[in-house]
Amino acid sequence: MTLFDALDLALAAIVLGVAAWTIAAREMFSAVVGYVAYGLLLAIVWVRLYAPDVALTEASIGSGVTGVLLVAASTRLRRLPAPDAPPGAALKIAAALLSVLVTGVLATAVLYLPNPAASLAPEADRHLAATGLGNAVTAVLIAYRSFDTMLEKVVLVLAVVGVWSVAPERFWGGQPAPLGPAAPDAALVFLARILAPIGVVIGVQMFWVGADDPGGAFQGGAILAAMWIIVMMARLTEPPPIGSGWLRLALISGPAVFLLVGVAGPYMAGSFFGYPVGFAKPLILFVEAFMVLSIGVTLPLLVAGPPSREAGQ
Amino acid sequence: MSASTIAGFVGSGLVGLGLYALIVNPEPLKKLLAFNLIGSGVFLVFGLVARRGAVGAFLFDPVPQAMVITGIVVAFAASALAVALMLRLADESGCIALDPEGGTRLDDGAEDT
Amino acid sequence: MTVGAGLARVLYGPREVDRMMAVQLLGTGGIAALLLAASATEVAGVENVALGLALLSSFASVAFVTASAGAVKTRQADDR
Amino acid sequence: MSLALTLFSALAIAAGVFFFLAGTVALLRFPDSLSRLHALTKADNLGLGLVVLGLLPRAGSPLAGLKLIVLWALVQLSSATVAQLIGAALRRQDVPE
Repeated sequence: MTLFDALDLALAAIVLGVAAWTIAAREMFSAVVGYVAYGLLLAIVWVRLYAPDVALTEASIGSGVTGVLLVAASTRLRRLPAPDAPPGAALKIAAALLSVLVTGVLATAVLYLPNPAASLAPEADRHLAATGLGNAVTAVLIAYRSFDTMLEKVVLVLAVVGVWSVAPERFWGGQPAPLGPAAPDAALVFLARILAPIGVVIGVQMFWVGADDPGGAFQGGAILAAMWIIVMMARLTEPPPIGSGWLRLALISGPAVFLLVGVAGPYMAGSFFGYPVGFAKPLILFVEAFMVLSIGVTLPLLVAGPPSREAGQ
Repeated sequence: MSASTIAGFVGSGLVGLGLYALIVNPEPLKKLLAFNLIGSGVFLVFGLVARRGAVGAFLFDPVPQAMVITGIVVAFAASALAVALMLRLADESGCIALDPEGGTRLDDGAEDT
Repeated sequence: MTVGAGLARVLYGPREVDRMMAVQLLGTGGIAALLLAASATEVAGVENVALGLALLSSFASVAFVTASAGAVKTRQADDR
Repeated sequence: MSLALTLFSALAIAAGVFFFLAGTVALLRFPDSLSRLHALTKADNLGLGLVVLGLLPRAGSPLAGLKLIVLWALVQLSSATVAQLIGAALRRQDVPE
């Protein structure tokens, strides 16, 4: 057993421990704090799996933005009494047995995965030069499986529509509730003023290097989203009214541009969602740029929630 | 035992933990958290598959990794929708229980019409 | 070297009190562990991941503080 | 890389890790929240700073080194402000109760 094995085992134990503590925590607030810590640890696990792209996505969306969403929801629900219907001991035991069973089956499956493992890595690499990209994960996302990724962007837009449609009728077209306190701390305002511009630069850089290095549209967009959320928490700007035209345009720009390029594929490259040879990389970056924009707009809107007041109030 | 196998076991353990919490915990927000735990467990097993796809000079198989990235984003979208529904339900009923019979209500439960 | 990184992440602070501080420490500790592990195992491009982590861990801390401030205010409003 | 540089890098990293450890122990052992906060900021800034310093000679290119320094500066900024925010939150919580 080497040093790395010991560290990996320790990391695994901590991840499981933090996860267990998260679900055991009585207060929702502590549970969410535990969840964010868990997400940070998970990012390290992903790096150990040689998946820095996933590590970034997990840290930004899986832990950061989801954490903010949950903590905001828990503060809003705190006034209400907790449901007082703890499940009986029989149900607990049954649930525990079921969980142990599922875990056991999965762990066995992990041990008996086919050997040698199936892999598309050589296949993905063979065509990498044709896309002009250096990061195989980005190539899979935007080129090989571009249709999936486009539909996934549509799912994001649908989620925003779903969240908005939960609002009461009279607030339609209005503004979501503010994210921060009425009188934010001066230090918070300072941080938002300094951090947001730096964060925007880093987010854009992350999208740009995503062509060749770990990074990409999702990660860059998520960082832009986080920066917008910080600025809204410091009350330097308010969540926009959902009726505004530029907002809706930014929301759909990602999937729309993607779809347009895809539909233009038969004329440019001879196939639906095909990229012309030699011009693939600029086109991919063009599509990605709009994806960054629409992710950077979508995620904060999902966190801000449905409109709860009329516009301009 | 390699780092990736350990991650696979952690993934299966997380699915189990999340499943238990999902069934046992009555609060919807905690159910959502548990659901996210299950999700990340599944993603980790995917991560193991990606790492096992390392052949020759390649350190990982990019296809499962790309799927995990889209998966994380979709999971977030679903969570956001769930939170919105939960908050609206709480506004309407003054109660955060999913079961309409169970749970205590606030007396001044905000009637929102 | 990596032992140290491991220790830094193993000793994840107290769980009863001041969880926000624990997350902050875990954030910076995580960044350090990430950098060290990366230089030991040579995963490419980890500086980017660390940069993202640095931005986001501070982001999460800010969110917690803001939320807890809001919670205190509603509690005071309820008491009145 | 010369021997002196290697030695320097190892020393700096070891010192950084020591500060992290000290900070963690302090977070566990110190009696009240404000002194824990004090300990935390030391661990944050000195610990990460020394680790970054130690990794600088190992950075492959000047650009990678610059990124490390930017990273450290970013953590400096945000940890200082977050400490301020946590302190303010502590005071708010102490006053009413």
